[in-house]
Amino acid sequence: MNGLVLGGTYALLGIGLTLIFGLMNVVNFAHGEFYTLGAYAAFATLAGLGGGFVAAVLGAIVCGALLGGLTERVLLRPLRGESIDTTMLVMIGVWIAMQNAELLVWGGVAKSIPHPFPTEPLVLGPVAIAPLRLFVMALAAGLIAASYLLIHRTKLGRAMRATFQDAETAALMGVKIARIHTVTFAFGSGLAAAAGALLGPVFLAYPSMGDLAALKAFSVVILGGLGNLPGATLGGLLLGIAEELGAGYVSSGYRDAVGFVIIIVVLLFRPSGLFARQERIG
Amino acid sequence: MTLAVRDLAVQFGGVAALGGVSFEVRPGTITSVIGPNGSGKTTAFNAITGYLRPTRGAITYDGASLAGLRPSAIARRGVVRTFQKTSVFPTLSVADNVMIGLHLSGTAGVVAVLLGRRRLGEEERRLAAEADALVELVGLGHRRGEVASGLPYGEQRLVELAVALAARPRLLLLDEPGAGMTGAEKATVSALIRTIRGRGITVLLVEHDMRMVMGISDTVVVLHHGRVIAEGPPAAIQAHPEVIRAYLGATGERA
Amino acid sequence: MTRAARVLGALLALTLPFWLQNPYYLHVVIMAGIFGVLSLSLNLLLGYTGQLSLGHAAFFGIGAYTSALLTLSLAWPVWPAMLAAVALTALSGWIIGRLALKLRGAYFVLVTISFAGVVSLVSVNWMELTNGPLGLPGVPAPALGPWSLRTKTAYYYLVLAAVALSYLVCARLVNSRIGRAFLALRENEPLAESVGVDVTHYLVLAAVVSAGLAGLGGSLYAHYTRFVSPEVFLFTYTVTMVIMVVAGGKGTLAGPLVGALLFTALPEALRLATSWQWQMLAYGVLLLLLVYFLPRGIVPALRGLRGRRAS
Amino acid sequence: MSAPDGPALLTLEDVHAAYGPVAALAGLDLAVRPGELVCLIGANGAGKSSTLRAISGLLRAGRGRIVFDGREIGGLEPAEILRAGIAHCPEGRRVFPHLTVDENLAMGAYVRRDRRAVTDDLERVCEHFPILAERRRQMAGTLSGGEQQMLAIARALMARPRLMLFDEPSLGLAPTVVETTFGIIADIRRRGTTVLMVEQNAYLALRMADRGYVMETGRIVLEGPAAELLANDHVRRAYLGG
Amino acid sequence: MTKRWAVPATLVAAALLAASALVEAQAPVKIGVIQPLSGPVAASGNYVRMGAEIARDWINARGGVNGRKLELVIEDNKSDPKEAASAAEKLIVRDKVPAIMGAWGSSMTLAAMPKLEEYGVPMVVETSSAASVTRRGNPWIFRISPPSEMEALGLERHLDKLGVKRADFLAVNTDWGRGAVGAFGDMLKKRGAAVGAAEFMDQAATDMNAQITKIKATGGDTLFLTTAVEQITLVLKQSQEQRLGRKIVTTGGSSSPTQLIKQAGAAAEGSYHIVFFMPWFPEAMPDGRLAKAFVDEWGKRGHPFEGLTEGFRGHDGIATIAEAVRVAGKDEPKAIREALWKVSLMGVNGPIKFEKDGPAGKESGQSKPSIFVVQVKNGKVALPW
Repeated sequence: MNGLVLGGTYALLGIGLTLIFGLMNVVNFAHGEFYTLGAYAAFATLAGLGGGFVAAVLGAIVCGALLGGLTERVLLRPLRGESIDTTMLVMIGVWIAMQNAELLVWGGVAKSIPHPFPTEPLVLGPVAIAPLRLFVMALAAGLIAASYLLIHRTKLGRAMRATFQDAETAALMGVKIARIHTVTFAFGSGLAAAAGALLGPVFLAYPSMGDLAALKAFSVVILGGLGNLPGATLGGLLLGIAEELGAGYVSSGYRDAVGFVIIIVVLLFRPSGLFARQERIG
Repeated sequence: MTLAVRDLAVQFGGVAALGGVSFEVRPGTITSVIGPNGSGKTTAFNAITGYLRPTRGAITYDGASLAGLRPSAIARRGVVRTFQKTSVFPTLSVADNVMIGLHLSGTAGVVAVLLGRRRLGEEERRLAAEADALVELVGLGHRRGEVASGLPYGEQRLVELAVALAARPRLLLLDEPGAGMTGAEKATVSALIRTIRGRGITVLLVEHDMRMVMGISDTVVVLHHGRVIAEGPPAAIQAHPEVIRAYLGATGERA
Repeated sequence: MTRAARVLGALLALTLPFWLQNPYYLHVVIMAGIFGVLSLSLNLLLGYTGQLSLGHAAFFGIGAYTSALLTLSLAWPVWPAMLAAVALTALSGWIIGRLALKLRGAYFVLVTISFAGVVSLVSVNWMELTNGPLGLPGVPAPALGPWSLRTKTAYYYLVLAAVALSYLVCARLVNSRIGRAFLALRENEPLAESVGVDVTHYLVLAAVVSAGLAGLGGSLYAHYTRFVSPEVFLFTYTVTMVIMVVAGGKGTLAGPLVGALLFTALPEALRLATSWQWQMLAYGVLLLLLVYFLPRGIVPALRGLRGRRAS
Repeated sequence: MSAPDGPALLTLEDVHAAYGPVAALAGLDLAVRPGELVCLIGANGAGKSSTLRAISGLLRAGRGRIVFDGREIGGLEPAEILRAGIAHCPEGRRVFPHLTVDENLAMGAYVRRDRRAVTDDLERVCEHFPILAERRRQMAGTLSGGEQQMLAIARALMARPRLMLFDEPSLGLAPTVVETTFGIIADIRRRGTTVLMVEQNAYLALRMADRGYVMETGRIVLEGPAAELLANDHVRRAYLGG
Repeated sequence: MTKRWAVPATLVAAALLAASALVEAQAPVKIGVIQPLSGPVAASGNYVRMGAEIARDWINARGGVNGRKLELVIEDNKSDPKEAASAAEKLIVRDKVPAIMGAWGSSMTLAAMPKLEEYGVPMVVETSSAASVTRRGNPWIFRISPPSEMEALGLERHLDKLGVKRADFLAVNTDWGRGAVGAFGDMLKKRGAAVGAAEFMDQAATDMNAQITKIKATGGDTLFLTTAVEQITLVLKQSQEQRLGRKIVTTGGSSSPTQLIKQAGAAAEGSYHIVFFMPWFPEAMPDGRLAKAFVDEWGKRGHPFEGLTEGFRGHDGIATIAEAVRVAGKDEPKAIREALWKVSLMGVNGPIKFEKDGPAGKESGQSKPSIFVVQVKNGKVALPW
């Protein structure tokens, strides 16, 4: 059950990253920082402005998307066409700068994000779950569904998919590729921020919280296959559950090894991801 | 018999790119494969040189099967190719491009390199001289030190040819060597191909320019929709009704 | 570089301890040297074969732990332990190479990250072997006959020799037929294969040498700081190496050394220049600016500048 | 079929373009008059596709002028050129494989704002291409080569262009499908859309075109009425296998 | 220079020398501080820094040490041992500090220690709990924080009141967590209590449900919890969600019950905490007036109340070094080390006086701090008995 709560947020992180990674071929090391940003934005909304939880998540998404879009527009767009290492280095720079800026603004003390739910767990037969976690799960599911709708049912989503499949032809259709890149980056960052806003109240918000989250996101992307949305969703859930089981049955110290081992095994034996269609050779 | 292709078939997904092709290349000849774009010529090249695994069929060279070998292993047996899309080592100089082509001529191993053995220097000098000769052969002596990707299209194709020749092929597969060249450049390439054959290298050629094909080939193989529809000397091919139909199209035939 | 500049540089390197009276600066230079070895090692893979390994901290850490464990638990002398560290990391490089080098680009990157992650977790959790998070204190300093190389000056020369050796290994490889094969794989893999370059063989070779050098760096680090803990596997070490290589200029021999010197000195300079709150932030921003203005690195940019002036 | 007279709809004057340092177009001159069907032939690598890419804005022209309908379009973004009325049906069809047929068609109308008219056009196009009408919810990647070609053409039509660029419409298609495709192109032209076509099957192309251009290494080496080119010795030898 | 000018020049030079000597006397006494100010444990490091600054300001307000002002040179070790060593090197060699306080975590302290020996500069260790810090034979180490064994002994006298029959452990997987599990386990076994599961968690882990599930299965009555306050919050919350139903005792003194009440809410109810400072009841501390003054000053500066349980160490560490400088009469490393053996002062925690620990001839100093237990009752921190 906890696996599902984690898995849902992993999926959000993964969807965001897989879009950015798949479309722009940018190894986005700063992805975790947008997650952190989301958690702090939620903290600011809930503790500072006294808004509701849903408002906090929305606020986080807006913050993440704005800063993500800005990052792409200002830092990545001029470097288009440079090698993957160069853009990666830029994202490393963003990662370091953002994390330390967060430290500067919020201090190193972990913030507990207040939430309006009772802490007493709900007991449904053999399963006990905190209402907050239930709510987080529902909201994550809702956001995943919303992402699907955006990607599959809107003109913008169609243009994103078209660009993903064949950027040049999409340009021929009049799609402004640079703008799609900005929007995709903003969208992916917004989702990461949403994940942060959702998990923040379950756990805590602190400046280095994004590092582990970024790693999980990468695992999810690999598990699902690059640019594969359903893959990222399933991959996220699977990773959440696998970690829960791995920690329960193997050793809690190796909990985070589960993700790594999954990456290695999947890449060595099924490089296109667990759920990817077999790609055409040649 | 140098190269023998038997019932070669390649499928991409559900689409058959090659549907059972057989042909042979005799030693010391220039054999051309022609056919409209998309008829499977490059696919055949890729299958022969190990870049893709055929769905079925046999490829033998000098009596030994090439099936399942990596491209580098096939090159080591003397079967070397060029690519349809210009393919050089882009940021390296022309001379360095050719030096890489000479890879198999070098013998230096890790230990020798790390210890800096004296004979290495000699080998390097020998290879450099060989590279120079090849650069001259394709007529790029004046471009020796320039970065390959900065050369005009036609000259890049010549670099490619020099790189392939450096690998000391016994069978050279050329994929559209004349593409994108001016008439004069094409004539140079044609002459070069003849020179190459003169050195005892068998040539298998894919080319669109009919003048070039008809001018230098000993044998022409015509592919259409993944099948061989004709094979023979140029004159016979030009008169072949099915070839004319394939080239001029069904509409043309009826008109 | 002209011959005179080279001789001058070598002279400066050889006499540096006499100029730098302050051992703190010497310490910075020694760390730069250790990272120079690491950057040269990473550059072999990243700059010459075009394969980005983000698991390089694993080789660094394995080298450090091998050296520390052999000298502490089995009481080996330092020099054989150092050799063993190089050998063991080279072996792990071979294994990773065999397994992972059929993957390319982002996929290879992620496998190497994961490999480093697993090794790091093992170092924390395998208490019996590694003493877990407590680390291994008291790693001995190397000795040359009766003389212990404990002093900074002595260790400086040891590191300098290691840098020179690594540089020599890289230079010889790169300027040979083997280096050309590396380059060929980076530039155009199908074409390289078509002229007989065996992809697997050369990529694995690059991985082995690169890992071995990283192991050397790890061993040097262990005997210098004389304390090894699981933090050596931190991802930040890999990130630091990547920054040094890419910012210095990947695919050049001098680039990684320039990068190592600059990015070891930079955090220390920031320590002096500004209060701790701003140090890392400034570091991130400076890195961004550097990449933004010199996306191909410092050494290629300098070369371009000189080329333009010459023409 | 005779070429209508009048001022040119599209003119290229001394156009140069390059991929990095490699020149693709080296002083190209070309004109297409309204209502014409012009074909551009030449060997692989001669720069035919680059010409179309320069017109539709995918390849930035370094020098020279590209004028469409009296307006300089060189240097504009592809989206603006499309809005000006030039649609480009690319080589190898390039349908979006993981988009449905409907979505592919919708992409064709991406720059259009008139939603109602787009819906109407969608219906009209489907009437025109009954094969597509049957497969509207199917992923484009699962269509056969011929069906993909129909889709690519239909998609380009969704932009309501005044000039259509076709790049190798016969590439890799079975002869009967080539015939159908060319029939459709002729039909498009009959309905008043001007066509500039690049085609390797020079014979077929010249037979249906009004005028033709022959390209070599980035410039025009020969031009004239299609019938004349068909009879030209140089053309016959180089491109017609005769 | 002609002869005519020689005399005045000499005079001027002498005057300059004298002036500089005067300035020298007025130059501040520098004390190096190495703390984790960024990275995962940045919060704690910053609290210690704040405490250290209070000590500095108080001492300077009283006229400094030996008539000279105290100056802190603060370095960030980024929660990384390598950085701790680098910072020590920089402080000693560049800033020429005669003494250091640091470096919070044991792995950071251990990494910095060889530098102290190399250059001969004493360090007062304010937080690190690993036994090895004072057992390594480094004569430049003086520790005012309790190692885990000492802490366990401190709890021993409360054991009956706590009523521990069967205990489980959940600790952060660091030297500190591992050390605490060993020390408290030994103490409990000695006192005849059973020890069940010992589970560890990664420093950055946020989800401890798996560990809690395992612990739930052992059927013990008490859970000893050793980690930073962030993780304690999470464990408390998750234990409540899983209805663990144990007495929870946190060790290490970093737990800051106030923060726990704020962040974990009802989940913190009933939990016990070993602390070395009770800012809720300063009057109950050995020096009630000093403790009260410290709490007030802390509040006046707007520092968060929950930081006090860490921050006091910064004060005590700096106060100890300042006292040593006073006793030594000069700010020279060797003299300060000798003086550290002689100091006896009252800190916020209680009396500070060093005893010898470690191998003979190369002993480190270890003070024996006061240890307290508090409990969360009705959403407030209270004395349990």
